[in-house]
Amino acid sequence: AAEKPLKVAAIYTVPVEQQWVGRIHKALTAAKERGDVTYTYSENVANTDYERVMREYAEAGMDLIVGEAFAVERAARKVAAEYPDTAFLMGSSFGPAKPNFAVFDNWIHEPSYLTGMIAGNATKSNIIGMVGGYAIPEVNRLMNAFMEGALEVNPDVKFLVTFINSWYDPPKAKESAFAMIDKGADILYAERFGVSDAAKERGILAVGNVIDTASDYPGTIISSALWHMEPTIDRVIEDVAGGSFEPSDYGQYSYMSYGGGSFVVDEALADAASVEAARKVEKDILDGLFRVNVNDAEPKSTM
Amino acid sequence: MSDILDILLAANFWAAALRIATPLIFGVLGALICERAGVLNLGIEGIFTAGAMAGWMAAWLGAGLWGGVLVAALAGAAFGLLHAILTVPLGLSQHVSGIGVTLFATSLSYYTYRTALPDVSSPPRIEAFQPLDIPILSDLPFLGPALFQQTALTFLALALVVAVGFVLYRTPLGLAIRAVGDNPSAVEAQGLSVMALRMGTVVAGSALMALGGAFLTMSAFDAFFFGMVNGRGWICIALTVFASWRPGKALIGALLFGAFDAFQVRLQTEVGSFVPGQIFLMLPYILSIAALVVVARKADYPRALLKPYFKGQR
Amino acid sequence: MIRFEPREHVSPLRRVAAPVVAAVAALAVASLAIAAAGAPVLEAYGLMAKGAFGSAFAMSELLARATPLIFTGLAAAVAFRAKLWNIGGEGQLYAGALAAVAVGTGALALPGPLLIPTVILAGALAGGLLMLIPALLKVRLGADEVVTTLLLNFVVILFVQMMLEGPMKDPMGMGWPQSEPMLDEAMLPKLMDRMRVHAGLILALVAALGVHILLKRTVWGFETRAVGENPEAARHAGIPVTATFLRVALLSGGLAGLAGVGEVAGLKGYLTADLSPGFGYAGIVVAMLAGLSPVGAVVAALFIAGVFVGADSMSRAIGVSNYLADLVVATSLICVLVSGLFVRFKVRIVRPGTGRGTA
Amino acid sequence: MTVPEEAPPIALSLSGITKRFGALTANEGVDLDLRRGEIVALLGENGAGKTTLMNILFGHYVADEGEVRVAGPDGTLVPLEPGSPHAALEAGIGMVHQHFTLAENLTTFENIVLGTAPLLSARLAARAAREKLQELMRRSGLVVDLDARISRLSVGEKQRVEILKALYRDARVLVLDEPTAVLTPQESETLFETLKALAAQGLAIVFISHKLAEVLAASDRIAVLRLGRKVADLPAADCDRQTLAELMVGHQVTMSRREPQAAGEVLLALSAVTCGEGRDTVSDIGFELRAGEILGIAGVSGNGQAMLARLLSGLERQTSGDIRLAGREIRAHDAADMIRAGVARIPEDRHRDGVVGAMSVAENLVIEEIRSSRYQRFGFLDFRAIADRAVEAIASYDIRCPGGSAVARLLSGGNIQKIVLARTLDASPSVVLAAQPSRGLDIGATGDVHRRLLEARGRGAGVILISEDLDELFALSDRIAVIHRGRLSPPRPAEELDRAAVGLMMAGQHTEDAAA
Ligand SMILES: Nc1ncnc2c1ncn2[C@@H]1O[C@H](COP(=O)(O)OP(=O)(O)OP(=O)(O)O)[C@@H](O)[C@H]1O
Ligand SMILES: Nc1ncnc2c1ncn2[C@@H]1O[C@H](COP(=O)(O)OP(=O)(O)OP(=O)(O)O)[C@@H](O)[C@H]1O
Ligand SMILES: [Mg+2]
Ligand SMILES: [Mg+2]
Repeated sequence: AAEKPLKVAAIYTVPVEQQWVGRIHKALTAAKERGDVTYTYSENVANTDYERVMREYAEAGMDLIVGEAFAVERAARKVAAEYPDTAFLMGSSFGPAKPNFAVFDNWIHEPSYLTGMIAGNATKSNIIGMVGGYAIPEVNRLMNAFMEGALEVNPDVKFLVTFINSWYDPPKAKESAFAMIDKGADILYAERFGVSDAAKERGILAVGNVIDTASDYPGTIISSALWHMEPTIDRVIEDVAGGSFEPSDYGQYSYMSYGGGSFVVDEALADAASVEAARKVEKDILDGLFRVNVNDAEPKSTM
Repeated sequence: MSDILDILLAANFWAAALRIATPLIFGVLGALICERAGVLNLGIEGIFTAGAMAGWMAAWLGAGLWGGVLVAALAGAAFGLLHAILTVPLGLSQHVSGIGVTLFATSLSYYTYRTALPDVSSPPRIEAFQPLDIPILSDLPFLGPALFQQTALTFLALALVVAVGFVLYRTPLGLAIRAVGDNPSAVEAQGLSVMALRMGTVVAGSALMALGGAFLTMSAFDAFFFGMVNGRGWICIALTVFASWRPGKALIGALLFGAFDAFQVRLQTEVGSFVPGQIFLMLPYILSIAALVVVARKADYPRALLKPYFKGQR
Repeated sequence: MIRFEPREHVSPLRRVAAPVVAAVAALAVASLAIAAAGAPVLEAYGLMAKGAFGSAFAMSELLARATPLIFTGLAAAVAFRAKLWNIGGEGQLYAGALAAVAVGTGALALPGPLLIPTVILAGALAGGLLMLIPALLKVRLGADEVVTTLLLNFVVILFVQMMLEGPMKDPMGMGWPQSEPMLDEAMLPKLMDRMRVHAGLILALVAALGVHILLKRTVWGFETRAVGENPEAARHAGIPVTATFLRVALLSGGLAGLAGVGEVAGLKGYLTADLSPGFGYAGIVVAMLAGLSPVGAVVAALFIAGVFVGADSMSRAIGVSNYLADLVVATSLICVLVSGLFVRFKVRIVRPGTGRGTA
Repeated sequence: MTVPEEAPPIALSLSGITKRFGALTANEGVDLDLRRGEIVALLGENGAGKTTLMNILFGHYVADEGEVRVAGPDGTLVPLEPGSPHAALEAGIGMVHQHFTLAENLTTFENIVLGTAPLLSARLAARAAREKLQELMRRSGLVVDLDARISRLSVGEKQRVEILKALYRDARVLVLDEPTAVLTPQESETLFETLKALAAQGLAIVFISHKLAEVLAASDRIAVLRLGRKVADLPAADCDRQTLAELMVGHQVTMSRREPQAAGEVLLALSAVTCGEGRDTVSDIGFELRAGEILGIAGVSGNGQAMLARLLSGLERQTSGDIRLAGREIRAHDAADMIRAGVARIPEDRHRDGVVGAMSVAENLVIEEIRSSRYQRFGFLDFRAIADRAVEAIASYDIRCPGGSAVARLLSGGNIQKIVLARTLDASPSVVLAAQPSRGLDIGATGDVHRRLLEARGRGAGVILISEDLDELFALSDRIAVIHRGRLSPPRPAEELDRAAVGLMMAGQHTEDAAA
């Protein structure tokens, strides 16, 4: 632990239960418990209020402000520029900006591809259902990687894609999932809360995303693509504390090679051959021999 | 075309429609009796949230599922009482009091949840209501599969439609509620208390609304999320008018809405690639407006709706 | 038994004292919530005041937040005067924002001085025309406007999402559903350097004054009040009831549309589907707190904005959940509503059986 | 007359009742006793405090001073709990309010049994209740359709339901506040017969009315209120119209007389006009209205006169037929057109159609002309002109109110009617349409209305007077036509008709037979 903990604040536009934000929250909470940082946060901050909250934290003398600039890019960058002594690490689809605006994102398309391979092999009906929140790049790219992985091992597989237009409507996500099961899907890609519940209730399999929910749905989650924010957070804390912080793209720390993304598979549910195939590709990725495509286009149903 | 027919003819589709309709049935019944007594309750969206949170929280703390349902109803009743006090004896604007109650109930629920559970990164789960397998009903063709996927709360909602209908049309209490929403002085002149009737009805109606919220966290799902009510309360307000303040029509309206929604979800996977998804999401709302326009002519408003009543005031 | 008797005279002292008592009561209620979270109560209130008025920045934030509330408050006040229950401010706000963005991102090649008025006009027109739909459904087909305006909110927001993912999507937005940024010449000027408060505030104040004059001093306002209070008598007296409803609808929707214009052209510069945290609904509260008075709406909007901004800032400073801010706004609202009643009425508690009232 | 041993026991006693509304004292030290089997009439000007007194009796209001006592089952007088209609009902007091207290969305039966069974009982005891009601209807002669929705009933039927409500609860005291204001003469007669029969069975009855004829005919005793105080309490046999009128207003009352006058050219002509469908419509009617005449239209309400008034007010359009105003054809007209064409319209329901209650007296005085250059410039109101107009009208029409800025809703019915008169008649209209213009008004106010209508006639206006009150019709009209089931008889000079003939025509007898 550092002798004087870094003052860190986070600003989330959704509650911390949301998977994406939950990972940042978890990493920062861990850093706080280690004594490296003091950590406060504001959740569910409306876009209109985002700029004010940023300024308030900056005025309060934070060393590092973590957040998501996705819908407030302009304002966030402007505020950052006005507080050059504070480091900003913001989730963003754009690049970093001088003097102090670093960016990150959940680049877990690699493990998503691997889960796609598992799912492609595991489906018997050759129909996979995918329920997403909104069709934004962060979601699209993971879905596309997953679909590519599945098609790689099983060209006959078809996808059903639905967006529920909400980050938070588990009952609705569950209904969408039921609809897909009724249409023949036997594996669900669980981008939202609620999808795995439908899978569990109907006794089919689901693929996890971002967080590990296997213990909540025993016998349901065949494989998951996990995001770990710790490498990113630990890195930025180190940079800021050490005075070496640069406005750079921290996105790479979400890659598997940095431990920011990981692939897990339930070997009791998946057959050995497909696990082996996925593990092989995983190794190629880690060795830099295989690159998963990044495709931000909105995925569409293929049946 | 045949795809669409396939969708509509599947028992699973109707099961989904009924499931989606369940919270709306609770909500619309609650809104309906409040309005029958002359009080518009726009607190519904917040009361849904409070019911969802309180019911779930109670169950999570070990009160059991039915204990949770009871707690949800009590929470709804408490916020209903607040709305009732503001609008009945105090005679404040029903619109503004309702929106105030929504704001209050929502923020209090969120604040309580977060203060009680500051460090969750994944919402805690409870063991939710499971679909019932009812011996004879479940074996019926078509109806069986549609019904046997439902939990006890859905059956409770259906029973409440009958119960509310019975109370409204077959009991002295229902008579008084219908009268007080039309002409409070008629009720007063017959020696009944307008205030007690209206307040009691608003409290009871709000308890029903809260059950709709409880359904979301204890049956449709097994955890509480911020924002998970997602406008369902407002839809109940619309459905109430659509239903011309009748419980039977309320059931039909809620089912239709559920069917639109279930259909929309299924259609999105069918034709989703050609048409923007939002078109389907808009469908239930637009069709509700259209339906309203069709029934509007015949709509028979509670004449005293929105009008505060002060004893002995001209 | 409790009885309310209207006061013949409302003393100025009572008028001033009531909101103060209400604010104190609201804070007392809120202190329970603060204490429940284990935070220091007294310190919290100092921080709350600081968060709302403690600095130029705080004031600017307060004013910036009050701006849309003034517009939506006026929108509700105008409509409610005619007993046209427009609950659709939220949707009209988005319609106004959408139109402002459609015009302001370069669709029209207008010189700067013309562009801003065009943006404003487009936003107002979009909001107004949107409100015309439920108004027409009401006067022509008898469809209840509470329901139609409420439902249209959902339709409009979905429509906005559709546009933002489709034709109006920013090609440079990395796939995010957001519009292209407005041209700099189309943006409302800022009122203070480095602060967010913008010329939309001036527009809102002018609008409030305009609506005040319109309602109080013109034939139009006279007719609006008459139709609102008694449409039968108004029609009998030769006032064009339908035309009045439609005019009111246009104006009300237009004002809500301006709230959207202010948010995109004054603050954000581009449109996303989560532009408004419920300003449309809050407008109803503003209008009713103000007793449907346009000038009162300005005060009420400032009050609500101040409570929110202050409480939000305070929740961060003392480290309790920031859901506290909405809670404080809600309790304040309820307390102010109740206190207003005590200004206008005497409360007598009548013990059954005695027939005598005690004040 | 007063033999103590024979006087029936007291059923109800009010003593020293005082009630204030702010600065206004509505009742002051009023004493009133009511005996079993007695019919007492309560008289007084509009605003004298009659309704207030009855509302105190029934528990709607709580008196500031004084006490209400009712005879218990054993005949001893016990104090009645103030402010509780429930207690009043329990004590056997039934009240028929000035404004109906019926839920329109319920049936007759439901309205009657409302509140009679414990709320939380599982079912309505419908069978027994119906039997009791059938018996009641037979005994009292008050027959109504128990399963009809109230909204479908005529006012007369509603009145019967109100009385049945009280009788169903075994009332021993029955209070009726202006029960005949909206009834036809026939209906009133029937009502009083019923009341007399009920009184004979021991019911104590107190009723309020402005119609002196029926008060004298129906009551045993007459109490008069003036400015909140009781100024007289006399056996009916000792009273006559003139004394009663003087007791009420405090000075002598003279009624205007219609002087003979030659009618001028045709101002308004209807031929074969049909309007509306269903109940209360007019079909194929025609008449001519001339300058300087009053054309009375008699009829039982609900026979189309409301529609005729709405048609001529510009609120409805004819489906067929011709309307000519000063020779010009009128077709797609609205209220504003009629005002511009010089038609003064006095609506039947002055509270609903006549004034915007929440607006001020001044605003209500100018509402019809608000767009004229007299009251606005470039769309901006001329407040000075509006205020001046109010001062002038308040003075010349003797509108009793605190001033032009007073809220119209708080005025008494008579004063509200004066606002309507002032705004319509001061514009020197060529045609005046007066629908039930004196309904609910006291003698003084009625006299004012009559005088104004006669003045308009004298000025050369043509007046259409729609009324159910035959006295009024015969006192004012030059010619009278009768409307029945939407059809209008040919108008005939009033001198050629008598009350009996018109009464029969109103009841649907053929015009020729009746006139013969
Ligand atoms: N009491 C009322 N409450 C609410 N809305 C009303 C009421 N009365 C009328 N309206 C609304 O006003 C509409 C217009 O009425 P109407 O067409 O009769 O007015 P008008 O004065 O003839 O207008 P215009 O001549 O300009 O068309 C009605 O269709 C109805 O929707
Ligand atoms: N609730 C009230 N608040 C204020 N003033 C009232 C109220 N009720 C009655 N008044 C006033 O008290 C006076 C007596 O009214 P009341 O209704 O008893 O008269 P009334 O004799 O019944 O007249 P009418 O013949 O017109 O029915 C009037 O001046 C009236 O304006
Ligand atoms: Mg009276
Ligand atoms: Mg018209």
